[in-house]
Amino acid sequence: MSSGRGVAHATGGNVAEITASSTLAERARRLSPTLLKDLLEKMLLIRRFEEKAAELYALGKIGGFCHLYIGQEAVGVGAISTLGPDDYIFCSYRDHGQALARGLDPGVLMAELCGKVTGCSKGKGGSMHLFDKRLGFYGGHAIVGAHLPLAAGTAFAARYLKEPRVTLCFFGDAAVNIGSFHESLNLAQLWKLPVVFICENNEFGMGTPIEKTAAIQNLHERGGAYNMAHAGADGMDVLAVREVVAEAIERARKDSLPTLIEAQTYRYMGHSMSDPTHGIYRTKAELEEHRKKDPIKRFISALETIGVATQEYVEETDNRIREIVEQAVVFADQSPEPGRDALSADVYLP
Amino acid sequence: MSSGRGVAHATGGNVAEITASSTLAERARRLSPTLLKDLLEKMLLIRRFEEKAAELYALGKIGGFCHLYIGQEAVGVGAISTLGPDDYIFCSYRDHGQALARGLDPGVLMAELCGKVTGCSKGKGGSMHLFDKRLGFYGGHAIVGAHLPLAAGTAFAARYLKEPRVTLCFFGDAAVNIGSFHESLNLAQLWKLPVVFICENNEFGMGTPIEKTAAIQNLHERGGAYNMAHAGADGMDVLAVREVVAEAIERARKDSLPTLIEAQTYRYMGHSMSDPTHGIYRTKAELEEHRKKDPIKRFISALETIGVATQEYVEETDNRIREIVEQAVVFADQSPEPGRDALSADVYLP
Amino acid sequence: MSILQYREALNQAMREEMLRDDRVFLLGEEVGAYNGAYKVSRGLLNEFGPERVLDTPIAELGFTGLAVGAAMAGLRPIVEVMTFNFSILAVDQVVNSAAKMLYMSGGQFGIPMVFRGPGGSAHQLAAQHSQALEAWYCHVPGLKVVMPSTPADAKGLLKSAIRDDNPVVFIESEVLYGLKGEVPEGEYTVPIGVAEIKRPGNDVTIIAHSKMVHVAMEAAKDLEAEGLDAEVIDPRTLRPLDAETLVNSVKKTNRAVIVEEGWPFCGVGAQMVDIIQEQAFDYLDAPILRVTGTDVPTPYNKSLEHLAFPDKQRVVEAVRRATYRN
Amino acid sequence: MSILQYREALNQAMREEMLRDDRVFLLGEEVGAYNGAYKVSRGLLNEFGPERVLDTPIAELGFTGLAVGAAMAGLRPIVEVMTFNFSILAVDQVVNSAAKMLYMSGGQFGIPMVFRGPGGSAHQLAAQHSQALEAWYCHVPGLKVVMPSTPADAKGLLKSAIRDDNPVVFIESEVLYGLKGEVPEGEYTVPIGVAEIKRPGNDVTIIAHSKMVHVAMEAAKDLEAEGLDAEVIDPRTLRPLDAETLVNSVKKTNRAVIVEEGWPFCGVGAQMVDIIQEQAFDYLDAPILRVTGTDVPTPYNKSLEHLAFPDKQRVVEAVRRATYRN
Ligand SMILES: Cc1ncc(C[n+]2csc(CCOP(=O)(O)OP(=O)(O)O)c2C)c(N)n1
Ligand SMILES: Cc1ncc(C[n+]2csc(CCOP(=O)(O)OP(=O)(O)O)c2C)c(N)n1
Ligand SMILES: [Mg+2]
Ligand SMILES: [Mg+2]
Repeated sequence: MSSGRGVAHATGGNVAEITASSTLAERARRLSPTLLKDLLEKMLLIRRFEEKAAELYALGKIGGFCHLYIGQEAVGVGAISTLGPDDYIFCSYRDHGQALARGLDPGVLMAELCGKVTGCSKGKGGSMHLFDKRLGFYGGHAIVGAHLPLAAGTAFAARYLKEPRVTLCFFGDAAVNIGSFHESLNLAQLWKLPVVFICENNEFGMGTPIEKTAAIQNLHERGGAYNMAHAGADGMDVLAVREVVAEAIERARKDSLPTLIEAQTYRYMGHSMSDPTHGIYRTKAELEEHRKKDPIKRFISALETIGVATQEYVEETDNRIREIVEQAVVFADQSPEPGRDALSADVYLP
Repeated sequence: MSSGRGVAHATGGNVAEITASSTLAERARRLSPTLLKDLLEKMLLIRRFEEKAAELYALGKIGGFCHLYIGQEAVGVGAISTLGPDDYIFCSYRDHGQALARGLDPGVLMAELCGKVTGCSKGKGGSMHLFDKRLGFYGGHAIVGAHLPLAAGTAFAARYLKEPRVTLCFFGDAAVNIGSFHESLNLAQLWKLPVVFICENNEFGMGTPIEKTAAIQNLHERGGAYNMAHAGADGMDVLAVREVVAEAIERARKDSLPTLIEAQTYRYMGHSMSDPTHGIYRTKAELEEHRKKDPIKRFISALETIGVATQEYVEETDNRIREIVEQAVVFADQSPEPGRDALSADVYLP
Repeated sequence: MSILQYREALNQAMREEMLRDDRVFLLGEEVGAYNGAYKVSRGLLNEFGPERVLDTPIAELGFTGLAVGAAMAGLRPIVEVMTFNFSILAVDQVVNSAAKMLYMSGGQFGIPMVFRGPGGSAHQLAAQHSQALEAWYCHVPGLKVVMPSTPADAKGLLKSAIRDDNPVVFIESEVLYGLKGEVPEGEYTVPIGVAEIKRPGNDVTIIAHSKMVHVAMEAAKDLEAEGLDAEVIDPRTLRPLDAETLVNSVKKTNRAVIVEEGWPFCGVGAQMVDIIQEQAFDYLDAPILRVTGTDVPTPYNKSLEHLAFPDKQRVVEAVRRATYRN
Repeated sequence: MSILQYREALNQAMREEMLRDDRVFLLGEEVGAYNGAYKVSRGLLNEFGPERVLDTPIAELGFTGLAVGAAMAGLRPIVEVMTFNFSILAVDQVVNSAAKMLYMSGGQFGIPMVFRGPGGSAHQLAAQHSQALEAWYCHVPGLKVVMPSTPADAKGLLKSAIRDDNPVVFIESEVLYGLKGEVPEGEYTVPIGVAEIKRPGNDVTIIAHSKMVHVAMEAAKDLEAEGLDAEVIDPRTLRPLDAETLVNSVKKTNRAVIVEEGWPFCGVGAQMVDIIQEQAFDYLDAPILRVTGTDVPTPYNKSLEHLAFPDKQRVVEAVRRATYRN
């Protein structure tokens, strides 16, 4: 990763190579067991939560568009693990994973998905519009690309107010083709804003492979058009994501400079719950092939290798997390719906 | 200029170096006197026409926003000299020069500026909206960046209809920061459209120097973000522009591939007739310095050097052109205004 | 007659027009390989190939502008916006390029383009994915705005729109895509600019478009039970509006209720009120009433969402008020 | 009282609010070094420095979105759009982010932002640079829309807009920038949502906003000579509209003429008609008439342009028709 005059270049042209130099286990050895376990738990929580969300969607308890994060857990968890408590996060509509990684209570999240008044957006936002101001979780935005300028905006505010807060902004691969990506990156570099743009390249925008829509191979190289530091990361490797993002966060915090990161990942489910997991745009075999690189399995086996986790520990943890998710459903189920008054509330502040 | 995998690079990083290798006179020697004289005449015509337009604006005969092309003549004339009769041209609101370079009758143009029914847009478009379908002159568009997708569109149509027509699209330096620049270039490269995007870098968007708004040094390098061939050209050298554009036109015509060109030029007048020529954003000295590199003077001295033009020839030509411009004013003056019916005509086709 | 879904009717219209005229092509997100986000373009890529059915990047402004340029060069593009929510990103090209090109070029460049996709609310799609923006497009001279409510109209009007030499904003309804209805066999079109009286009646005129037509028809049935004979009119085209049919109906019934899904302030209904009160002032026995979407961004919660849009009950109540039966 | 130009009044409002509250900042094209395309921000860069007065790239969508994000983090941005024509490029951020954020976040994120600049036509700026888009913004819940017609209102309303915790679309008029008028000395504000009766009268109510107020006032003077006593009302804020003042006036005069520069179909006047006919139906002695911009893109030619917009004569004629004097 480098910046400077002319077109900046990533350390590796191809994101797959980036973390090839050292294995996941070796890198894990350098970190504290507490941290490693926390990363694992967060990824597991997201996985189990999303599986349950899929069930509730099938039951009709969750409605609308619901975009699951299964397969991409390492990106959200790795990236968010680098933040301080005052930092800002922006997401697209595919936002459950990042919200949980940030520490949003699973019950409050499930309640939002079920449209309950106890939800983080009082049941008025739903799956695509999760917000939690105290957590610095600034949404949940459903117009592709539209939250990139917002993220530049909180970064601007931090600089303006001389606060050491950094903004982390997640978006999909297909968002790199829309105008506001371009306008936001230019503004961020021009005004030296402390923001990290992280593109979760899960290979598809709905049913269209990214090669069919972006006239460039490595998406992060688009940073070069703005002289912006940029890098790729293996998005199926939670520590790789953490490392690359940590460097970018430091650049933002210390030098007030933005970075564009591309995390290569994969989505296991359909684009949203209304779409098939495979069939038209990818084969079942292809999907299965990717599932073998599962970020959670890979991380567990690394932790087992270095003796931080045993099989029993993992099982026990998984059970505990499943129970947390069950309780989240109970909380959501038992929570009341917003009252009629809610319809016309929150349109204007007094 | 090169294309290919990864980020493409220009032959020279800095556009000023591009044509330093051989002098204007040497390059002129390789071309026919007829062509050279035609280029000179076109540039002179634009210069004299624009001077007259400024007078008519001061007299209130021309109204609205009127953006003059004085100083930039080499770009329009050099670039358009490479086109065939069926090719398409798109411009921003700063479009008089290109219209004349394309062969629009000066009287018809002046009539349009004066809002007369004999104008190329029947007096309904005005300075910013010149159109002439038969000349392939597809406007005259006043929303910054908005005509880039239109240009991709005619290029698309040419490919669709298997016609060997190429589209040439002029825009200003400040347009490289708007979303539709990004979306258009991506689409053009992705779909291999025969279009040449030519950015006339006159150093300013209204009163703001381009360094203050674009987070990159050489604007044409933004082509790299789309794997698009790109190049700089000395926009004060009509032959340099012609050469670089000719190569791009060939790439478009033969290989159906787009190019992004940046022509380094300078505007002598204010942004529009409502703006001062200097004072806030540039000094008079700076302006005078640039006037010394005048593209017309430079070209005349090259032609004199190689014996294609004498001082008498130039004077005589200039007088002839001044007379043409006078006649254009007479034509405009004597032309009728559109009738009342014109107000509600041309809103819908039957 | 055959029974078709609304989406199939639209699909047939595009297919027939593409067969009829080589210059017609379709572009948009997911319209090709994926057969369309709502499967309206199913099979078209297969039949017409990737030169005529193009999957675009997510770049509404860019690909809509590209379509306008293609239209300037003689093609007849159909632009599918995945939903009209995203049309907001493209609106500059629709308004500033498509709608004005003919005028500002002094009549040289017509833009025969159809800009289509689903508008309005669906099911719990929340604030950014549920809005009825037809009033915006109706505001703009140079555009035509068409909103069919049945499979037959969907087919006939889309064919007319594709053949029209002007830019046509064609707003479908996501919740009607599965609606079945009779569609005439063989070649036929429905003219743009002509309203349809869906149900003749004498006591009150109910005007509704798109999915609200069905709400109005249900309300009319309930009202019949109360002894109120409502005339229901579907304008089908909002711009140019068939004012004559609306005004004539009100001259007969002397009362009107206008139903629309969009927000109240400066909605399409307001314009209809303006026209009716001006042209049928002396015939009106009561103020014209409107039933509209609630003046709020759309909530996610199902019950709130339900409250946010007109339903049969609200239409019935408005009619009662308009006929002083409350 | 001091005599100020409309643009000076706006400048004072921004300056005073920037002095009063550190969180207020200004961004837009040419607002800094160039002092604003229309010199409304003159001197502000000098006084407040480049951290608080920012020249942006031409990227309306991006910098407006940036402002919304800054507002989420506690700042109070003023976004200058060079003209409202270019606001179309930013409209997604205004509608989908600014207007809906409070609602979809369940009340967590208010957006205290002012989105301002000149709207409407000026002199021969042609189709893409002359349009009055207020009806679009008025359509959207979550926004407030303010359009001052005098220097005093410009100052007082802009100060209120900057202090408002909601997104305010503040549409100025390019042709009024040079207008001089009395402005109270010292600290004062004009409340959002309150209309002003510019001229009391008994025979007809003329409602007009922004530069049309002046056209209406001239017409009222001419009408006086004909023995017609017109009441002229300037709503000043279009959303929320002070319906009460409008309706009460019509209840007194029994007749109304609404003047606006924008296009007729789904314009702001249509909504006023809707409200008045509903709330003052029994008081109306004639249909409410509208005088609007012509339903065409704006032509460049001066005489055509003149025909395209309301003038005194057309208002006078409408009043004559509304009072059955023709
Ligand atoms: C401007 C806009 N256009 C279209 C859509 C519809 N849409 C929602 S998600 C999506 C695909 C986005 O893909 P990507 O950016 O790769 O993110 P992913 O869903 O893979 O996380 C599309 C086309 C939208 N929400 N916004
Ligand atoms: C989208 C948009 N924003 C703002 C403007 C106002 N405007 C007109 S020209 C201009 C400067 C453009 O500069 P540049 O692209 O460098 O072209 P030049 O005028 O130098 O030829 C601006 C800001 C506009 N026309 N369109
Ligand atoms: Mg994706
Ligand atoms: Mg420039």
